[in-house]
Amino acid sequence: MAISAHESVDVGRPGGTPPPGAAVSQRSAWLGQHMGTAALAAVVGYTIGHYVGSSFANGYEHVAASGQNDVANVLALTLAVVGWLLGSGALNYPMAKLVGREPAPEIEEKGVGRYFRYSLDHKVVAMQYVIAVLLFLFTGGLLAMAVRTELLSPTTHYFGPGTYIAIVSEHGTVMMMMATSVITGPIAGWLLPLMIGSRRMAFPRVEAFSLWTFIAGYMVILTALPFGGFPTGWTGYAPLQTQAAGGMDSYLVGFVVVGSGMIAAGFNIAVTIINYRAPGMTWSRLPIFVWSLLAVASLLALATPTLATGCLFGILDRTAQTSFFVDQHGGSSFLWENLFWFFGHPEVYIMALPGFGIVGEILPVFTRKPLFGYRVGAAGMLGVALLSFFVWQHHLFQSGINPDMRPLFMLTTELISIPTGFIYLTAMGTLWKSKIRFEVPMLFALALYFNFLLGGISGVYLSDVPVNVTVHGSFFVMAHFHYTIMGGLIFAFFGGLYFWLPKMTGKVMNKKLSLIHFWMMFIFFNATFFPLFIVGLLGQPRRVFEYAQRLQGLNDFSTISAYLLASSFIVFTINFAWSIFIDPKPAASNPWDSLGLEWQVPTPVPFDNFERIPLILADPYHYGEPVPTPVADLGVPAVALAGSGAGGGSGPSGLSGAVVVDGEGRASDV
Amino acid sequence: MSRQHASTANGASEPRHARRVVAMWLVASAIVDPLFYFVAGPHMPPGDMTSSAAGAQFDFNVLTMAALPVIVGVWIYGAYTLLTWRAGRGGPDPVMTPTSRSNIRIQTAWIGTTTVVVLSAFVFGTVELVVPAGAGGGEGPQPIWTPTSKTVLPVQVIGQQWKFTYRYPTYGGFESDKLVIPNDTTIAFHVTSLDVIHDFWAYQLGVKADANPGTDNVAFTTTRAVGKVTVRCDELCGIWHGAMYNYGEVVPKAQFQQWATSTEASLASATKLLPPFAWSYTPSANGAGGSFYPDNVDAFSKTEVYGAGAVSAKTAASKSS
Amino acid sequence: MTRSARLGIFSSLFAVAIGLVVFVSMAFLRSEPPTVDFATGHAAGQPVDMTLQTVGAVGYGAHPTWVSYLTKAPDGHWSHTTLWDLPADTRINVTLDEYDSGSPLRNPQLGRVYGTAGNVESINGKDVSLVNATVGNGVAHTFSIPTLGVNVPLYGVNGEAKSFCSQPAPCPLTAEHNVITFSFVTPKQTGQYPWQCFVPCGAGFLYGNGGPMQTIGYMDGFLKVVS
Amino acid sequence: MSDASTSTPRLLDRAEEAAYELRAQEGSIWTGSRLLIGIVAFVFASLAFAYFYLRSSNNSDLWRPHGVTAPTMIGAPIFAIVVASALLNMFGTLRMRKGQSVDWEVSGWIAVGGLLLATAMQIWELTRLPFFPGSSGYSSTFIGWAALNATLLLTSAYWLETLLARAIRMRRAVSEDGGPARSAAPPARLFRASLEGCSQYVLFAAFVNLLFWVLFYVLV
Repeated sequence: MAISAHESVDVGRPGGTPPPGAAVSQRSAWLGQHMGTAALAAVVGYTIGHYVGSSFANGYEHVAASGQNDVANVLALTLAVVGWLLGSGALNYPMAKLVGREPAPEIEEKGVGRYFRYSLDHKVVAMQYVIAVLLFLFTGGLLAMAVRTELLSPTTHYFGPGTYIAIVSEHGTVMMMMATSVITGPIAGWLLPLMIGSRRMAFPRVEAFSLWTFIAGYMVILTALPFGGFPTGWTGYAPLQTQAAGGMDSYLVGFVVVGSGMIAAGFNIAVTIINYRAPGMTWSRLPIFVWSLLAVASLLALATPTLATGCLFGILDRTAQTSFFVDQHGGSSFLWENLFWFFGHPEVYIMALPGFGIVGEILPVFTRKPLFGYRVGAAGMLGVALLSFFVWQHHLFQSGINPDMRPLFMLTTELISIPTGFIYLTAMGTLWKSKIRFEVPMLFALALYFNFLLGGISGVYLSDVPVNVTVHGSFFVMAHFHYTIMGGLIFAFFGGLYFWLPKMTGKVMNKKLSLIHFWMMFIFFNATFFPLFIVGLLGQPRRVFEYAQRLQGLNDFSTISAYLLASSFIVFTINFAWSIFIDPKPAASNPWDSLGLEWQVPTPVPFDNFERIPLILADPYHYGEPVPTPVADLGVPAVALAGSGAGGGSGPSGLSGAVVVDGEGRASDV
Repeated sequence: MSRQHASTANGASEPRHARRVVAMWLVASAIVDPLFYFVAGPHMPPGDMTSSAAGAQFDFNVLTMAALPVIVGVWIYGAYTLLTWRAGRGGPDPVMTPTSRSNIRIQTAWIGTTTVVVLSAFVFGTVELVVPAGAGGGEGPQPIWTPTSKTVLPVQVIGQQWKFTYRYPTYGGFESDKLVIPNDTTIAFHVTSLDVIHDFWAYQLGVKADANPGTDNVAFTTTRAVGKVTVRCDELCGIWHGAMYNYGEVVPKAQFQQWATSTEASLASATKLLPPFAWSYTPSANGAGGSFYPDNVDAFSKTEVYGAGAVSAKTAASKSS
Repeated sequence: MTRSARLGIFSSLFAVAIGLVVFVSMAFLRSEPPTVDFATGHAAGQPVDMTLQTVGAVGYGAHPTWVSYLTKAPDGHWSHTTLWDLPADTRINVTLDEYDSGSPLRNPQLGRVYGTAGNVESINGKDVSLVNATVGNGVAHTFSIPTLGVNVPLYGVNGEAKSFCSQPAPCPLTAEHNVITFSFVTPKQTGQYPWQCFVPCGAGFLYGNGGPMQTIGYMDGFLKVVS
Repeated sequence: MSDASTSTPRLLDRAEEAAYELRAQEGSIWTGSRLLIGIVAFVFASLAFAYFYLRSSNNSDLWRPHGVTAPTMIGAPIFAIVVASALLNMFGTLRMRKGQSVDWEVSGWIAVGGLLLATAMQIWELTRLPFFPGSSGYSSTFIGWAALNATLLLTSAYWLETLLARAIRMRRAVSEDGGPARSAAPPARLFRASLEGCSQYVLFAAFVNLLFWVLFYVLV
């Protein structure tokens, strides 16, 4: 057995704890670095960068003629981000390393102040992520309201056309940046170690780095509007990109910044899953959410570098005047399209898969049944992740690139619906002959299946090249990906929040407000986006400020629904502020009677997560057994007995000796 | 196995859930599919004005015929399970059975069915792409799926920020703001751009092709009926992307002939100023009013140039001001 | 901290957020150049006279180096804008003083004059229906309303001329310029009709189509046709 | 529970927990450094894609007009220095495995110097180009390569330097049980795991330099 195997390896200092080595002295809680110093350093960095950029590039002929100094913009933004990291303390350890220092031990921080610091506690980072992600989401949502407002009328305009395009682009980019981290940041950051029985993420500094670059990216992309916006949409197609106003620099730098955060997050998640699973957490016992994270992490780590490189080329085109994307100087307008979509398509699965993972966790709890087809579900996620690297040209079916490859890309794209179908198989199998409790997280999970069905099937139309001729680049596409990303990922995100917030914060959300939020969001989401399928089929291209008069009725219906959809988020915000901050009510330790490992630890979760490294005994889906198999031996009495209808049953630790475990090796043998 | 626990709630024997669901699904599918095909199908976009539009409409309808049973199936299944086994009904707790974790037969059947559906969709899509010569989509400079018709009318579509113009190489290469094409004719649209990427979307024609600078993107279609055509730009190209549309017409052959020859004559003096017709052009990457790239950067290739390179006077002007 | 204190903090944060949103959307995103009103007080059936000028560089404001159109308001003062309220179904007589130097056209098709009365423009008193941009001073800008099928190429001035306008806009009549007149008829259907220049005159931008070419108030605008 | 046979899974005791976590850390460094190579490989794969894409499409006949190349007299030394540094460091690492940590320290410092020199030369080369950045596809991709390569070499040098500095600082603490090369103390074990990954990374950097040396200077 594996346990004996690892007993035999040389144990550094029997009975001792690992010495921290030459530790960097701990900074004072009051005088240390925090968000304020980070912002200050960012401003200083921005000023320096802008000054340097202006001083040597203002004389360039094209800068003098256009009055637009992209060199200064890029330098200012880059140095602002560097300053932000420096001021936050992100670079303390990397710099201390240069003189050979060991990392400081991760000590527990107390108080509200820790949420404003470069914290190494994955639970603090995750809560920072929750706020950051919501900020991102609501900013993008407000921009969406602006977009819908403009589309109230086909010919009279609320915004100028340039402003409108800038708003559309800003909305798309903000939302895409947000969506890459909406689950991997807050929810996975909080829960991944708990779900695999670990006390920490593998690289806490990398975890924190991903958060702070994420926030930096948010601020960088917001500077696009004062810089004049950018007219390319989130896809940033060159050569329009090369021609665009100064806001384009924010887009390019912002994607490099957010991209490095994405790479860091994916890297950390993958390494943690591979190495930090508790003894007994075999691959076949991994919660389905962790499987989805593994798939997502590999996509984040491997697809994002292409985006960052493409953005670097874009920056060089705009500042050093290279010609990567300019045909007349030996470049190619197709090059960006290829680089971007090679990242861009895995990106959309980065946004879909964690949602699948979350609903896969929620469903068994509220049906009191094991997850049906667990292996198929996990295989489906890996299959989607793998296939997503081979489909990017389906975005370019009408572009004139490689027409001979179209059947191939049609095939790979349609093949993705097979592993995606597994997700439905697991859900439908789990629902069969179950006992369904319509709690708020369950409603969100079911809504995902409803929305994603329409989103996924409309994707088949898009993958079919002949039909794609009509629907490509129209509102049909727009409705399609809002159904998959918002209808899938964002619903899963809120489902996950309602599900895990009692554990994360120790407080309960108000149920009535939560239900109002859900029903408003579900109804008006569909009312907003379903008409847009029709609008697209009737010939309205994306990102236009003028459209056919006959489509005004549908557009107005969509706009009004969008306003109501937005108001559902106001309900959420009030609920969140009220229940978590203003008038908190303590939550039970395991309010949903889940068998998941993360629910077996006390609330609030201790700094080290687990008093003892747990011994995993089973997967967390043993519902419907007279005496449910406990998920793990925690070494201490479990805080709650799992399984609502399961009657007695002794505490998990009492059972451990009696359970026969199959012979699979301990997980962390690498 | 599961049935032995199921009858505890009300004493009655467990209904045959699976049969009920399947029966409901079959009935619903048998209703919605023909209903869609015969009632809505003929009106589905983009109509049937051309071969590619009709093809897109047919393909859309076929895909919908396949999709509707899937959607209806999931809905019926979902509604049935949610209503039948909701906790509020006070039914028995589910009990772990050998099949509640996995069921090889169901899983195999599911995978098999989805694979067959997906592969059929692929085969269908490929046939519908290849046989009608690219189905109206842009096929790049060297189309591999070409129409069988011997007489093809080439029309060059030139996108620029922010309008489309149309050149007719077989009529002296005149350039028009309006797209006019003859009925019952196979048209080859040669789509190109003078600056950034645009996309030529002739909605009623079922034609869509990106306009890339320096690239000739060819799309074929065969007109079948006369009528108005809306052309929109379908790739974000800057501030006036939303206003980059115009209208065209499919007219009877004789009328087209008359229009083309008279326009050729009336535009003759303007046509002389145009660069000689070419399948793609290499516009200067620099604008009229001063350069993006310095002027001494390498000369361009020998393909036809829209816009001359002489910008020095203009540069001087903008400098002096 | 008491519950009401926390409530107070969150309410004020919420209020600040809403205030910020309103400010950004109203004061920043909706800011645009002023609209010159040619419609109010217009007698039905009478033509509207409109005077414009194009300059090689505005000389002031956020983008002093950009080319621009300017509009003379009915009260006689020059306004840096391209937005006009115009009465529907009315003949507009445009007098345009062109102060910028010209160049060849990217698409020489735009040398044709069309959509104006008689499909001609008058350049310094001479009726012209086609401008060859490769000879003489070339074309500086065009005045084009794509949705109404109007296109007027604006013949350029000699950029080397001694009296070439090099002062902040508006340029004086003493500077080298071409006087271009034409007229067109506004449509019956009210609404906002985009108009633009088709000469890639955004200096220092790729393809010359950035900057002023993509900014309302410089080389783009709207005819706001009102009843 | 404590008397369970070794074949029965049971909780780890405190000492085993420490060992377990140390092994997890070591494993993380191992996995992480390989994944890092994968990440960087995708960066340079994107560059290679751009290279081949622009080269094969040769738009406006401007892939590489007039046969200009970047100055070989600068490019060749950069390539040679990087490969030599990587091999030297690899040699040092092998000696380290045999317990000769001083050998590695010497070769490592030389390698750091080499990598920094190569970085500086790569940047300096940008000021010595016989072409304008936007004059051709070749010129553009070359600028992209120079920027990426300078970053790659700098990060390699950084990683190696941190390890060398750590080895010095650690020397006294672990001198009793065999020094950094042999010590069973957790910091030493993590150090060796990191060194293993770093050496692979530097070798990878050398491989990337070899590949693009061929593309930009040889196969023109």
